[in-house]
Amino acid sequence: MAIIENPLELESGDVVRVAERPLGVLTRPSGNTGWQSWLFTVDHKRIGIMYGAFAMFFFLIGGLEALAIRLQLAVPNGKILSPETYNQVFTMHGVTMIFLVIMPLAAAFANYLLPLQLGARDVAFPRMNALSLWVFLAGGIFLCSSLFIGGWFENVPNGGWFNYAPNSGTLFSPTKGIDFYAIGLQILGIASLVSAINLIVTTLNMRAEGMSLMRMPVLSWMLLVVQFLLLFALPVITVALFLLMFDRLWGANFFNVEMGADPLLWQHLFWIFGHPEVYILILPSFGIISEVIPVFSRKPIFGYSFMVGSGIAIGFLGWGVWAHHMFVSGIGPISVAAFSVSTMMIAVPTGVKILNWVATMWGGRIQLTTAMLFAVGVVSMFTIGGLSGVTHAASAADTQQTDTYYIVAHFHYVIFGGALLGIFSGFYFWWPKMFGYKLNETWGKWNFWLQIVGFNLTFGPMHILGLQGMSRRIDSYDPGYGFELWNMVSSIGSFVIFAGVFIFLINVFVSKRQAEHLPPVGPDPWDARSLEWMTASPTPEHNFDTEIVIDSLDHFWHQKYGYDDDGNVVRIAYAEDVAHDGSATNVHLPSPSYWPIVLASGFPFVGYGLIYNYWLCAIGGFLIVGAIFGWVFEHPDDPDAAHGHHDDHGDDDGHDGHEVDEGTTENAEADLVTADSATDAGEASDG
Amino acid sequence: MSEETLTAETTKGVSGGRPTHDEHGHITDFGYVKIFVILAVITAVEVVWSYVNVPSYVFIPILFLMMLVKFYLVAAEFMHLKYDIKLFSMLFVTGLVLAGGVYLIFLSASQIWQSF
Amino acid sequence: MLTNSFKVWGGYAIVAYVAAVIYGYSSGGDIVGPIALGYKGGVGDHVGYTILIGLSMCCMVIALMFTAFRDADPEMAASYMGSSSIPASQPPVGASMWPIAMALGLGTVILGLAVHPAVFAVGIAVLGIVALEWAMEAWADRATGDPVANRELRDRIMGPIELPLMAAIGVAVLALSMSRVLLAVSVAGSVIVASVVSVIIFGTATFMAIGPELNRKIVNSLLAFGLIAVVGAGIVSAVIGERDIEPHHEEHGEDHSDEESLIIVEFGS
Amino acid sequence: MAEAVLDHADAHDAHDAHEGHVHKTNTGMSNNKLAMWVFLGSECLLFGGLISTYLLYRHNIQDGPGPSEEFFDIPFTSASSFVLLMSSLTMVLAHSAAERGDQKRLKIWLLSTALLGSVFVSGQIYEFTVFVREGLGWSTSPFSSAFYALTGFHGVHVTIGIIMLLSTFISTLRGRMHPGNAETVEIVGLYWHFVDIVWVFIFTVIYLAA
Repeated sequence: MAIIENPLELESGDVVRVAERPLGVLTRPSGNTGWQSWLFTVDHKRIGIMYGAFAMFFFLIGGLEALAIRLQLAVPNGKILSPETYNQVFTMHGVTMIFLVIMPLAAAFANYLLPLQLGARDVAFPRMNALSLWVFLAGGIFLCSSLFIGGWFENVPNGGWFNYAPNSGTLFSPTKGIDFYAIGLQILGIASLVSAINLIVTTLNMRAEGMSLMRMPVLSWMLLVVQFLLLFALPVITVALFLLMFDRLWGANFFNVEMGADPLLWQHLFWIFGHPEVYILILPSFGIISEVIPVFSRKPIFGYSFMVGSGIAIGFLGWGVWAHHMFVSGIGPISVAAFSVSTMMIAVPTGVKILNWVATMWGGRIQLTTAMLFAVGVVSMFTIGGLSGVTHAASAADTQQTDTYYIVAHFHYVIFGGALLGIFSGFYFWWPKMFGYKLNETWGKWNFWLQIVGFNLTFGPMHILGLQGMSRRIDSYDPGYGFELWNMVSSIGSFVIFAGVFIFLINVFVSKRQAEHLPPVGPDPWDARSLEWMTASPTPEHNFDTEIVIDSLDHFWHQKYGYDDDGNVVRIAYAEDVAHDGSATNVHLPSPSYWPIVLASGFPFVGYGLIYNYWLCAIGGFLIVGAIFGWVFEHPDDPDAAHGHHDDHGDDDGHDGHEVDEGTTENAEADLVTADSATDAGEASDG
Repeated sequence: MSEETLTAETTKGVSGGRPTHDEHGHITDFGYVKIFVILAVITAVEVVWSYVNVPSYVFIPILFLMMLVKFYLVAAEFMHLKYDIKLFSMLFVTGLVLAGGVYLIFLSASQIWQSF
Repeated sequence: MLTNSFKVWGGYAIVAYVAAVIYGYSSGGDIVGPIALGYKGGVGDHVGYTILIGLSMCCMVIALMFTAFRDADPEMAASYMGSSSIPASQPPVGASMWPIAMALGLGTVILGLAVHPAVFAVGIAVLGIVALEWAMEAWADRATGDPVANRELRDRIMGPIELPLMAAIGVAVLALSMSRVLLAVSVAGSVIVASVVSVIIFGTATFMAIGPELNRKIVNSLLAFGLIAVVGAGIVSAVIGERDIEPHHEEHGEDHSDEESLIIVEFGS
Repeated sequence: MAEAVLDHADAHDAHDAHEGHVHKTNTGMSNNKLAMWVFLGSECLLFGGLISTYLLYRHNIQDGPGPSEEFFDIPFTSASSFVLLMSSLTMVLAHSAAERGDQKRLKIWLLSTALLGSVFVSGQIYEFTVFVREGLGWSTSPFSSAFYALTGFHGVHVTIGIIMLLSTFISTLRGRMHPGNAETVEIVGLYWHFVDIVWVFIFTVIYLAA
């Protein structure tokens, strides 16, 4: 509001109009370079990359916490962490790895790949997509800030990731740690719910012409199942967290056993959410390797419809097994028997998947690239984790195993060996699509072998420790129980894993340097099958140059290969000829927006406010409500770019100056609206 | 009022531009009123029924039956599930069935039915 | 150089300071205290004194800012634009309701000091809203030379704030007034009141929807009348107070009638 | 609650659509409406959880009053239920008017829906106050906590609905609503009817079955 923004009518009669944009906040931001292009972007690809980057940051935090745990347990009577700190560290390790690493890494792939695999320009609600990213970041920062707010390791969640009642009440957990847990997960839940709604609508409504549901790649299918699981599971944990919050902040009686409350209420609600959550973590990885394995076996996926069907079956059955986490909590013999049976049933669709992957590789011309190595790693490691899982389904055995290191071993084989290795496979596979260069294979193989060896060194011995009777979550153990050797092995293994992850980070930078001397990777470096390879690498902002019409499963592959008279597969075209070169310029894309990040910034205020001072809630609430209404009334495009009040003034109102300033180079592309392209990307313009 | 003149001019164009809505033959405003009357009558019967002294194995099922009818009428008619695409019904019913399923199992495992 | 804007705002600051001193003295302080900002001696009523001194400080800061940045200074503007002549005056602005609203707010604040902290808080809230709206309007009226564009600018900024605020205040006023009425009347009366009010709402709406075309003025006055009736009834009922509600004795004869503690328990503070 | 706020944004996304354009989608339905239905599917699990919590703690009344016919004011709650049902009718009439492009009746029905909703909310404030006076505090027993949490969640949903309705109403007054955007009204309506059927459930299960 400095003077230069005021219009001045000089006596000469000239109208000096210097305030073309009197307040920048009121127009949609523009420009696709610099930090603003990331902060205010609604582009699903940039959002996906940021999801990945933030998740990797949290991965390092969670990894350091894991190393602290292993250092503490390396020798008997470890003195590195106090019992209180140990509780906080293992809780934060679990919460971070589940909610801030694996889920957002899956979201990174979902955001980046889902619209591409469906042949869409963007997701259904681009602004809501940005919102879920920033709310996730806000929730992650909120949760991790508990490490230092009110003093280092004073107010950190310390009830384990499942945070059983009544231990979570103010009586037994008087610090503010559990409050951070309850509110932090609530914020993260909002992010996931928004994202789930968005991606479900995208999948159901925005597929390219001819892309029927049964022509979608397996990854898209698995992501759809995951979004439905999120959609229906999150409200359950939301209820549980609200009740916990009411108990802790305002003295309600939901988990107050003194007033006769039932602590199993928390366990039920938590695990009704918690078991679908397990599949939320693993299914994206299943999808990823279902893309990787066919490409590097040079064969189509074996039993596509079984692959899809078993994914859906896992999604449904996942709702009926939650009480197997509660076999020793006294839920009664009928419940135990019923849940025991239903849990064993879920091994069937999972087994179908494993057999299909093996059958896909069977007889194929296998290329052991790093991505493929990781994928094979998933198949084998997950099988181990799945088999130890079946031993829990037998309730008699489970009674012996509950709360021992056997459980820790099992779920690390599933989540690390299944989910995380799959995500690394995805990194190596899609890195050229995302960034335009391949990751180095030599470093990649070091990365893989260190990780897989370190992983088995770390978690393999835990099976033995668990069966020997070492209970989980103890901060130290006495010598003489036979725990020393395997704990030491396990701790050494954890540092090998750390070296493997470190090599991955080195690889990113080394490969980027090397790529400067290599030819560009082209649209299709792996000779792959699905639609995302049908456009340039890195993906141009508008995804595809023209609308694609799909006529079969693996449409892109069928563009490249045909059959000769003898029925043999022959190449009929090169990828470069079929794929788009990303040169289209007249594509109308949704404008960036300030509101998602403004809206998301309100949530931590509300969170801190609930814990410390309600006035902060007012600030947060103002940000959230104001941003929602600002969002609602935001013009679908920059109003000054195409229409708006300036038009009333005739031609001499300085409008041209704005055009020269803003519309010169890159974003001319985004601003140009042509009649027909407005309709094809128009779906994306609303969110 | 300038909006109204605007409306009069554009109404035709608008309904013409939204063909999906007219094909389904929405019920008329009078139809909505009729459904409301049915709902109101059921609610009145429910309230009266709650004062009638019958054993709970008769009382509860009939009460729930009336509730379900109301539930169905609002969802099917007021929320247009009957006239919209099947997908909407599927989404909603999936939510209802999942909720009913898991929570009934949970409540059964907690043995609360003895108190009814 | 003292600009015009400095003189205006400086004047406001002095007036507010004098008012503070007078208020502080008249509400029970000695004479030195209010002049010395309470450094020596009492200032009388703290809240009112603090507000007036705060007002004075704000005016002073604004005055200094205008001097420092030369904002709203036509000569400066002309020299900045490289023109030798002073710009013509701004186009006249439209009617503004904010002065009246501000007077109302100030009145409420003063009334609140005398009557009840809640009234005081309402007054402060009104003043806050007025300050925001007035500042925005003052800015928007002069943003461009075109009143229509100015209006649109204002709406674009204020819409997101006004709309939820208006809606929330609307719900709060209606629900609070209605619930006061329901609490004041008897048990049977509450059922009757709720039914009658909703039937009136529905009936009026039906009449307006299917009946003859009503004059806009009639509709507006009808709505205004309804609002005043509900709010008035709410205030009257609040003054009358709630009917006697017996604590529910089910099994035990325990006494729960300590209302204060129950409210505290209810809101859990 | 936060989800409901967000869906508000959804509902109003319809503002953003280019006027008159109906975009081609796989289902033939707009993204906004589909998103609302997806969201409502998720809300079923939310209210399911709260209702189950209530059912679990129904008889856990400690020293306080419990759910019984003489404790609940059935006549008043029945009147409240009628009010909410009536608001569903006015809502659907508003939608019908919006589809015809009838701005006048749209405004009438939107406002009356919001007003009826406010009557319902005031009834809930009244009821809560009476219960507190009668000795049922928030912390009195697991039953009281569960009862207030469930009905309070519903009340917050209603309030958010009223704010959505009033915002739509004011937008209509200001001429921001294009006649082609009947869908915004429809989506707000879906939310509103959902809140109504949740009350149909709560009324029967909590009040009448007590």
